[in-house]
Amino acid sequence: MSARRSRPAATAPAAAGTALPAPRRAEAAAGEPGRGGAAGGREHRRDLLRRMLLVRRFEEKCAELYSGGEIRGFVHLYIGEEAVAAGVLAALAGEDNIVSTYREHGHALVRGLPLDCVMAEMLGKQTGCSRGRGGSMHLFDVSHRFYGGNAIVGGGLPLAIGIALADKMRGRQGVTACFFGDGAVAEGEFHECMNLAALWRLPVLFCCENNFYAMGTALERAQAQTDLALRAASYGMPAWPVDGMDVLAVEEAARGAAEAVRSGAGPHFLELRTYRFRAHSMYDPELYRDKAEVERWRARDPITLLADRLMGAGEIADTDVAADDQAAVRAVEAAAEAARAAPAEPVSDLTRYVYSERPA
Amino acid sequence: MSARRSRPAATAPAAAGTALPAPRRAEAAAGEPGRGGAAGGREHRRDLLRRMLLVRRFEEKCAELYSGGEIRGFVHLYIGEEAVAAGVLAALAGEDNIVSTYREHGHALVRGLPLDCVMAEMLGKQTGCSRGRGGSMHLFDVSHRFYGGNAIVGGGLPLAIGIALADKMRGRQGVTACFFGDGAVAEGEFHECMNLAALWRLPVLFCCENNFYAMGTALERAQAQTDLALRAASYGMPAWPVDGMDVLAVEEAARGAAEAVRSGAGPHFLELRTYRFRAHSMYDPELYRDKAEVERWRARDPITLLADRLMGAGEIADTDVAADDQAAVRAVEAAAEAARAAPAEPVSDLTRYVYSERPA
Amino acid sequence: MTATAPATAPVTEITYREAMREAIADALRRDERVFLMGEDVGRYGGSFAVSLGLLAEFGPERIRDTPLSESAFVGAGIGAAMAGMRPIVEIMTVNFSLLALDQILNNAATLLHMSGGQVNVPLVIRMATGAGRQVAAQHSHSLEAWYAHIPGLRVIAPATVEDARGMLWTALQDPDPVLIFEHTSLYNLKGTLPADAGATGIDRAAIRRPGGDVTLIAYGGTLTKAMDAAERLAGDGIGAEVIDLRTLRPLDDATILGSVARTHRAVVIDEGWRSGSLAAEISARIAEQAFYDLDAPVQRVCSAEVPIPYARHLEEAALPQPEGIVAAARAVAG
Amino acid sequence: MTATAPATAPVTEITYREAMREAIADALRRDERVFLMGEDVGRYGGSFAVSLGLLAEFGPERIRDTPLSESAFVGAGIGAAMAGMRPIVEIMTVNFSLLALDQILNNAATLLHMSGGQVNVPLVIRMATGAGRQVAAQHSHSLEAWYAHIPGLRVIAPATVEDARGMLWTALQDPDPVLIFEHTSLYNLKGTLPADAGATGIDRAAIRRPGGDVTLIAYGGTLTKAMDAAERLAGDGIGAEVIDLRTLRPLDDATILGSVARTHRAVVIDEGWRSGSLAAEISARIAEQAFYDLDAPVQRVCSAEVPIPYARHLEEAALPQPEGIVAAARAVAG
Ligand SMILES: Cc1ncc(C[n+]2csc(CCOP(=O)(O)OP(=O)(O)O)c2C)c(N)n1
Ligand SMILES: Cc1ncc(C[n+]2csc(CCOP(=O)(O)OP(=O)(O)O)c2C)c(N)n1
Ligand SMILES: [Mg+2]
Ligand SMILES: [Mg+2]
Repeated sequence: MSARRSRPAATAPAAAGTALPAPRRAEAAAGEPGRGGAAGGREHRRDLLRRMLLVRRFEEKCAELYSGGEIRGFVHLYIGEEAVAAGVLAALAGEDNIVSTYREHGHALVRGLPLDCVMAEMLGKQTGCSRGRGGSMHLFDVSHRFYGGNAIVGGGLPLAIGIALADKMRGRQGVTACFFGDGAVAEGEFHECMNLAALWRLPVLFCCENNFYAMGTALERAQAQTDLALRAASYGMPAWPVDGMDVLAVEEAARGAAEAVRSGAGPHFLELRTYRFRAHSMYDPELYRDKAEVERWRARDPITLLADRLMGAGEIADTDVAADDQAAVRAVEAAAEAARAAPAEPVSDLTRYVYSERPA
Repeated sequence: MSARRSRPAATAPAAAGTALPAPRRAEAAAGEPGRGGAAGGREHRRDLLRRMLLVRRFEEKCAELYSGGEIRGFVHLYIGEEAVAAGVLAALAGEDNIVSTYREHGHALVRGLPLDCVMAEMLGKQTGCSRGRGGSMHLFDVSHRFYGGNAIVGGGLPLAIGIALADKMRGRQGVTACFFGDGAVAEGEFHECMNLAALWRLPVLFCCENNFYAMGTALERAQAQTDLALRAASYGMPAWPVDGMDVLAVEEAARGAAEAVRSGAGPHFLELRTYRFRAHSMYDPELYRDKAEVERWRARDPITLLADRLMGAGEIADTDVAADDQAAVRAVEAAAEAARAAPAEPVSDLTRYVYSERPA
Repeated sequence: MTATAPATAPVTEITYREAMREAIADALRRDERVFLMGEDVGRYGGSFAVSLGLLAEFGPERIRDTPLSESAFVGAGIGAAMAGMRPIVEIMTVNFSLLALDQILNNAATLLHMSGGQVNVPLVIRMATGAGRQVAAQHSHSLEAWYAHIPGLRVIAPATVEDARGMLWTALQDPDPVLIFEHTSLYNLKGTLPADAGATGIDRAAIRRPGGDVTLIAYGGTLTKAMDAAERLAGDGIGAEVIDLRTLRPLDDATILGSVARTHRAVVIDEGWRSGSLAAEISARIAEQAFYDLDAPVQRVCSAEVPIPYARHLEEAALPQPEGIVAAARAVAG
Repeated sequence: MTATAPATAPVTEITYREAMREAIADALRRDERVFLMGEDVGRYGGSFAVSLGLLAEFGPERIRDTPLSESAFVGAGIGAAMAGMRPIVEIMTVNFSLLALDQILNNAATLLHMSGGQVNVPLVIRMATGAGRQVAAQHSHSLEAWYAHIPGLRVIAPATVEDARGMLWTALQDPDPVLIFEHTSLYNLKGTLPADAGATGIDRAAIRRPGGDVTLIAYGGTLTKAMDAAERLAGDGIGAEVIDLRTLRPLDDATILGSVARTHRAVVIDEGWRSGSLAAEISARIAEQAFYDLDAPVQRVCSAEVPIPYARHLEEAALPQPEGIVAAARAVAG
């Protein structure tokens, strides 16, 4: 794990790899996506690979369906960044809350939202996790404490603060993980939320997905201070940069930070250095970066990195990887078929859910 | 001057007391309020005293007129903070721009806005510097490059950035001094503006008037990081805390910083530690601080501090102080009389200046 | 929802400010999920002294002072509501609510629909509104019309002591976000309340004075002006019915149209700037739904289209006044 | 202000996007005080590709990419305008403009009045607006009505290629802040322009199609829908006159009322939510000023009062459509 950047007096991060204390582990169903399972074990590492493969294949399918006109609107693919979702969410428990962005397919799937519901939402179907009203940018599943994609850059941060405040006031255990991009760091809301979280010592785990671009704006053209962990540390909260292409490093860092948050040490911040391999959204001529840069990052594809490592260590064989990959492909295909076959919300229900339905 | 808090690579502050280079000094009319005059000289120091006395007596008169119902609305007195305006503005030249807050009487007067116009504005008269439309919180005088009071906390910061950007793009010499309180530091706009100014290396001198309270909210209950110079330095700009009760220290720090800004070294930040001796605005039971604290600060009244120092050094006699004070009182009284006698804007002109008047 | 207590209970004199404070204190006592959060609500006692004294009784967790971070603390209120609390967020005045408008529109009002019915936001946001105290352009806004434009919100404006006491609890029972606008001119308004005064409805407009010749429609800070105008009109033999809207979204069309069906004439009084005012919506609705009832075009008495100036005489001229209401009523009734 | 070039000049086919780009490039060439600033206007080429290629010609100082800091860069535009520049600030879409609304209302629109006439803000703010591309609730707003409510602003909405090319320069000559709303559905609209096309006026509405039976009033993204409806109505023998508002503040009452005086019937089409829409203001004005001209109540065709949903069929149902316009026109004309 990289050097800690917090200013003095902040609580030391929990030792890497600390096991979850019993009560929380009891809550988590082993092997379920989004739960740690046997942290550190071989099967767990293979699970991480499976989750990343699922996200990758899902995203590729989305791109295909988008070209075919079955998915529309804005779609932001997570390809290249899978290790972040897989690593961070492996360190969280069912009691924890997630707040995400418009680039949230990966978070939703790894958290364990049913694949069918997520795919159906992409197609705007009634069986979608947001009943077709949200689409790609607004996946929700309260039963998984997944409080949504948010299409306003920075817009989810105050929600995360508030959820954490409620947990704290109610004496409820629970970490609120808040994902956002490097671009969000420039927004005023980022500052207000860092300060508030630190001031009130709220149980928030800030997960900054630094993919070095906000649309076409490179980090160094947006930030006077490009060391984002240092920026966060300036609020007096522990903050680390993490290799966001290495899922094991991400999980380790997230586990330590989540433990600390859970133990009452106040908010923690992870700067997850990653890269998006594809366009910002579906239309984007990518004038702002050169192919060589993209290739350099592709060489550190998080899925290949982990697969090679596990194969190198003899934990799995290449046939295992292929089998897992095919399983992911099949699952995604089945979900797409199911979504196609699913019913649309009737137009007569257009104005439902603007206000809550009350008993008559 | 206190220790410099900037991170590495920032330009070193200009040596304290550096004389203004010739072209700018030529522009400044000696002895005129708001211009440096002979920096460092005895007469200059007495001028600083005179300016602070003028502000003090003006503010006291405002309080009196407010009780009498002649001034209305929101009025925020500057009593106790006079050294900040007097010191900072002494370091600026006529070509420089000022953006201020709703607590701006002191800045306006020291900058050299005609006393009569400022007083008339307080009374809502046609002869007021904003033709009676602005009142206490919205003093403007473009001829003095005084771009207003602003009643939205943090609302002036982006304007200052923009004025500085225009100067930079036009190749115009000029520092934009932007005043704001400690409370504004929590606003999102503060963050956005610090970043933008640092990123674009804009010629802004940020003057944070840290009086340790935002209305009734003490700094430590508003900020996770109460060292505001350190907060600013985290954007990579040179930043110092300054004893805001010591007008000579303020001037020295401001002069150094303004020189650096002027020389192209990008934005600089002064945290001016001061205290307001009176209520936040006219109605305020001051439940949030105890009398002893106020008394401790009053013991460092910036006017007494300077007067004692000059008398101790034998630069002036107590009769000089009394004479200057009486001159201030008389000037303020005369301004109040003139304002009373001044005409009101006719109601038929109510909708003037909503849009510019165009040649028919 | 409790009905207003019977008139037999002992009656006390109370200001609008005190009634609001009572309502907050009562809610804090009755429901431990309720807390008050905003700038200077605690140690300072509230910028309009509404929450004065509450810190002592409820402590700093539940009377929670915030830094000057409107977007963050309003958004935090939304998040806390999502997670099971019942926050009352105070935005010091509507003028500063612009800094939180993205959170209010894009999160509070939208989450339920966007999530296909999953995410409720049982949040109450209170804010002071309006001009009339010579606080000039940046501090004198009346932006109720903007908020009343937003689907997903309920917007209410208590204009009486009874409503100041009664609307909050009902708002807190609502599973969706409710915005409460308190006109600053009302805080010192005195009225009487039964000692056991309770919740009032937040769905319907109220007829504050019956009359047969013209309907005056007002809300919040303009209600007293409309009542004043009605009194003057009575002197001229014109019977003005005064409607207090109470709820600005959804509008209570039935009460408005019912009155216009009787009087055939209407004047809408609204402190917002005329173009794009809430008065425009009401005027359009009356014309749409009661076109053939109307004997004269609906009149609007609104603020002049000018940033509100500081000088007293200019400010007075910019705002709706009883004289203007009387003139408009005479014009339609004449 | 130059008039549109005579029709003798050679004519080229051009999209709305290209016309807007030409207008920006032209302004940058003609006035060195002009610069374009906003998120991704430079290297990315503009999120709607409006500014594609301008960086190469004008460089990063004048095609200035900003961080995601809406309040700061809009406010910086205001400050730069105060200090002698002529900034064109692009807010990527109206949805994000809420984050800058305080700066727009409390500074841009207010400084001139508040300073007693001293501080001019010759700023142009452009933003994309509207729904129709399945981008869901947070990205589909039509908030023109809010901005048209603000004294001190001028608000315009080019709906044709000619106006996309011509309105910007005129807006830049205005000493006061001008907001330009560009409906995203228009960027691919094709039209013809004389090669030497120049500035157009920004004061008056335009009658895009004459007709004697009913007036259809539209702007921005609803103009094509109104034209489409007029065509269908013509098939039924109903002559619909179509007004393109062009300027939303101030509204061109004369053109609107003149048309209604001829047709005696009006339908206002507006993509904003119905309650508190710009359509409400127009409806109220017509009723106020042309009450006795009207043969039927003014109708509004607006968006359903719902956060715009993602699914295509739901989104279509939520927005004004030609069918609805035809139905409304038949109802008033029938
Ligand atoms: C407030 C706001 N401004 C602008 C946009 C348009 N926009 C959408 S995504 C994006 C880039 C965000 O970059 P970053 O936060 O780094 O996230 P990434 O897309 O790289 O994951 C922009 C500018 C928006 N959605 N919200
Ligand atoms: C955005 C905004 N929020 C709230 C207010 C109300 N208000 C006016 S002054 C003030 C305190 C500001 O404190 P600070 O910035 O420290 O300046 P000081 O008054 O101490 O000089 C507050 C909360 C405001 N004017 N603007
Ligand atoms: Mg990014
Ligand atoms: Mg302060």
